Amino acid sequence: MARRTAIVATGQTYHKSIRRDVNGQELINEAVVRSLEDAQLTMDDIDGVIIGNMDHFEGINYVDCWSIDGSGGYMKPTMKLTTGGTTGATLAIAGYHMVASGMFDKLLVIGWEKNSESDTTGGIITCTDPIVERPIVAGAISGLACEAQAYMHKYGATPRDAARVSVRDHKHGCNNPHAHLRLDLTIEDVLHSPVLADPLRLHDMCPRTDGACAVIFACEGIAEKITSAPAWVLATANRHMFSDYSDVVQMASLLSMVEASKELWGKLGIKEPLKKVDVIEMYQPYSWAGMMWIEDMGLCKKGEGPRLIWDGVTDMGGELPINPSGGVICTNPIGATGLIRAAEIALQIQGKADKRQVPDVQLGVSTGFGGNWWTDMIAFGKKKPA
Amino acid sequence: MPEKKTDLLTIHSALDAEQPFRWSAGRYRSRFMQEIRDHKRFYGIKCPKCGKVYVPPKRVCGPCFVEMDEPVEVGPEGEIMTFTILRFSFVDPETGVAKPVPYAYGAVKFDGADTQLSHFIEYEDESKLRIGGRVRAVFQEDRKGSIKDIRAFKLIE
Amino acid sequence: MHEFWRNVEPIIYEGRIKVPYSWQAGETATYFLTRLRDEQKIVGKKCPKCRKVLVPPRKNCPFCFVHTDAWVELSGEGEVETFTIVRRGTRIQPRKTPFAYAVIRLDGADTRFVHVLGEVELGKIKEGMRVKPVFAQERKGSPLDIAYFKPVG
Amino acid sequence: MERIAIVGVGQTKHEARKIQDSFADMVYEAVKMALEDAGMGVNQVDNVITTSNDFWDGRTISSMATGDVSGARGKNVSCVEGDGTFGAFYGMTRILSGSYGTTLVTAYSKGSESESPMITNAAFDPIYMRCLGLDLVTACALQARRYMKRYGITEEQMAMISVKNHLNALSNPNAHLGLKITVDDVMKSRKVSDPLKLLDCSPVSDGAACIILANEERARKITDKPVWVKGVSFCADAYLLGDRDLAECKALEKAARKAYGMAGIRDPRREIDVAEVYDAFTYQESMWTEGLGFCGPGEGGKLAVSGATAKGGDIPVNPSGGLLGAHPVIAGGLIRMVEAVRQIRGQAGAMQVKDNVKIALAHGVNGVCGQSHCVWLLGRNPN
Repeated sequence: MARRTAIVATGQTYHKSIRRDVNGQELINEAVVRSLEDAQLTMDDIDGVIIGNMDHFEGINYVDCWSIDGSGGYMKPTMKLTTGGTTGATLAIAGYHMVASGMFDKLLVIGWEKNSESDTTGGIITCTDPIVERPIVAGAISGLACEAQAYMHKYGATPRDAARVSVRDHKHGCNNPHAHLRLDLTIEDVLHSPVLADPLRLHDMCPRTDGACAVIFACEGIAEKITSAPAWVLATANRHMFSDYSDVVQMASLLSMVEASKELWGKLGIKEPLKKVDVIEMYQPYSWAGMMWIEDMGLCKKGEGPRLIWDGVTDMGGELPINPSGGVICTNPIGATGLIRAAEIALQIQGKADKRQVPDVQLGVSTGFGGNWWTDMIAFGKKKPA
Repeated sequence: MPEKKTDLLTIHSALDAEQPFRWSAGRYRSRFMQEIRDHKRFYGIKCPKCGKVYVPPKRVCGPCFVEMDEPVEVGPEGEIMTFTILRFSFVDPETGVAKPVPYAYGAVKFDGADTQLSHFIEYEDESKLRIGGRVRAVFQEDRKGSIKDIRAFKLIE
Repeated sequence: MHEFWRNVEPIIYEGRIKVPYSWQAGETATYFLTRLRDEQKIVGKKCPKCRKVLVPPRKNCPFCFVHTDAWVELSGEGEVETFTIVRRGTRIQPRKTPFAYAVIRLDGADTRFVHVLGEVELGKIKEGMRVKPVFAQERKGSPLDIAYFKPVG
Repeated sequence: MERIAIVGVGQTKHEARKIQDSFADMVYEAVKMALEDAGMGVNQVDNVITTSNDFWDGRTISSMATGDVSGARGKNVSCVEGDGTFGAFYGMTRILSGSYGTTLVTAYSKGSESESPMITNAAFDPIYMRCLGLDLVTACALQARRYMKRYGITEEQMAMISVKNHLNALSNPNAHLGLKITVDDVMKSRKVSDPLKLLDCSPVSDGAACIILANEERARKITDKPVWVKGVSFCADAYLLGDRDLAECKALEKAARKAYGMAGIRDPRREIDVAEVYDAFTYQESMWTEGLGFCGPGEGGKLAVSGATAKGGDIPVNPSGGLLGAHPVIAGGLIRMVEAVRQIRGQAGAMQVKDNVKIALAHGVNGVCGQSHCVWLLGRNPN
């Protein structure tokens, strides 16, 4: 029978645009040490290490082997997973399966990126097909801009609506000491920031960040000894469809979110996620996604996203706060970002989110985004699943 | 720790450092690009199960997980499904140099195709660019069997 | 297979990945590399738990997962533990073939140091040979500030 | 541990260069073969694990290229970056976690499309090591000399491994480099980095492999020849070359010990009927047979010339020809598992070591000089 599995501890670096004082292994070590302190464990207690980042941002091959100096994986099972932007969520999902399977009792899961070490857009472009797409593609930003244009065209949303999402997340980010950006922006600040690719402006976009996140997964029986409030994994779902960018036809809605959320809510028996879910940490690399993808997630009907945002439903204090940590618009060390989302939900469930704590969180969801408009979702609960 | 605070070192990759590759386009994309190079024509491939026409063509229809075979000529005209105008320059990993801006980039669905080929869109007047706009490919004079044989798509007035 | 897709002249795209990288050395590696550059000295760092002197130095000991503390200055001399004479050249090697890489046990260090041998008759290299570093004229804070190790005496 | 079985296997013909195939075309062949082997439709696959390497493919998010052809559409999917044996481990835990009944695992590489010294040089630390220009071959040459000098193993003994594996590869229709050669041919082959000569080194090939795992209940419905997972473990040693004694493989010893413990194996030499190990170079087969406990430390050379590891020997090693016979990089370890399954099923044709193979070992490696090892024990009977 599957073993119930929980996140019992988390550790994050203080994410910054550049960490000149540490190399990649030392950045990883910082997060790992903090997670061990949070769990009151030592590296000897850890049975295995899984780690992920995106290779071409640091230009290091076989990172599972290279990272041993910082990850603590010496003479332990060590493995690397990578799936682009969704890497962090892929790692969290792997953390769940590896422990629930009985093969590990206490597993250390690490996501990291030092985006300052390369030109991020130049690096991300290498994800495209080298023959048909790469010679002409214009980076992740252009793809997102095309999606926003299609949504604007179909549902009449405006850059001002998008700015409201950005203002929300920047405000939330001010409560998060780990956030890379902590700017209390106004709608006008966002609208007047330089346009990168129509209709996206600078403050609609996420920054480039150096950061690492380490999370410890443990099985039932051990999790309860490590923490009084394990964040139990209730369900996971992901879709990484479309091998070719030319297939990503549905530009005004995120098809992978539609499919993954349908599976996740089905597994949880939830008909109305807006009512049942207490907090969401969404991998939302740009403001427009904050309106579009919550529709695809089933929080409201298509085209109603902007209204939900303007009504404050997703603000702190609203019915369903989204991105209390400030989210990806405040912090984006790409390989760690999906795992930071899971870690932040664990902090919410454990009541350890300090100034960004949403009161009485019973059910939280973290997501991952990346690749050819892929989506990963994980649901965490305070109550141990039956 | 070090007595005097030296400024922290950064190790730079050599200027000419690069990883060379020789990627095979594969049978389906090779034929696609030869048709563009030799006849300025566009070909997709049709799924026997769901009827979807993929441009560029490939071996397997993802949703149906079946092998495809039937070539279908598409275009020459198409429709802008979505687009953007790039105003921010970045390093192009092919050349290691920043690409000059502004330029338009968008997804074009050929008449008869079900997927969309993304490419540059050339324009004189920015305001004329819109979703649904009708376009036609403009070709390089000297074509070499690369996706860049299409110089860009241009709006049909 | 439809005739259209048969005996197609395979198109090959000769491309490259040319992303500029700038790796931050961090405080520990900066100290090691600047001592090479400025004082032609090889330093290691000691782990308080296993008492190993790590060369090159690391901020935390990979074996014990604790922070290293004491800096240790080494004479730079050592002995060859193993070596290889490289015959097939590649674009990224620092010297023309044939040349030798060696794993060197530096006096006072507990981990081995890998570098290039120079000013040596390749046929004469053998395990246990005593070697010492020869520093480059022009040094810029890189492991290649040591041009090579050559036999002692 | 709930019982898990391999119910389907597939692999392409591995070649120097598959110039007509894209990554997707190549992987689809292996996936189609594995589904046909298992008699399964793609809708019976509950989830998919691809294994690939962004550096070798020249494409970050390399999993993007082969997701659809691995049958991932509409399914949960993930990607392990490293040897296929590591991907298969994660694929197995996705079943043991109770989330899925079957997992399809793919692994592939096109070694012909990049310059391998550049790709493997990128595995060295960018601050301390990369500028030295080392790559997998020159680093392994350091290991070869250290190991052979420590135990007095000769180049001629290692050449026997090359003779054996290239000969075995002749009877393997999927192999890239079957050759009928002598020790003398090996000794006279072009020097690459002493003591490694051309015929001591595995080629770099294009190819793909696929296996399908299932829990016991599904396995018994799918096939009457399930191959059971008896034990599996993986382990990583220190990273910098100088942080290890290159003559030792402690990580392999630890992984093997754990996997043998799970499989209830006390005397590996006697209880294992056939082993497919990761012979990227001749000296590595010798070292890994020691790490796996088939002989004592330093006795790999004697074992190689004793005939014990030949097809008719008491511990046949790499009857498929191993990596020396075909080395599509990331698929290297998964192909070992495919060959182990065929031996247990008695379907290895001219490579079959004997008809009643009960226990087979498959082994994969990540990193330089065998830093990280994954050991699988597969068996004919569930208990």
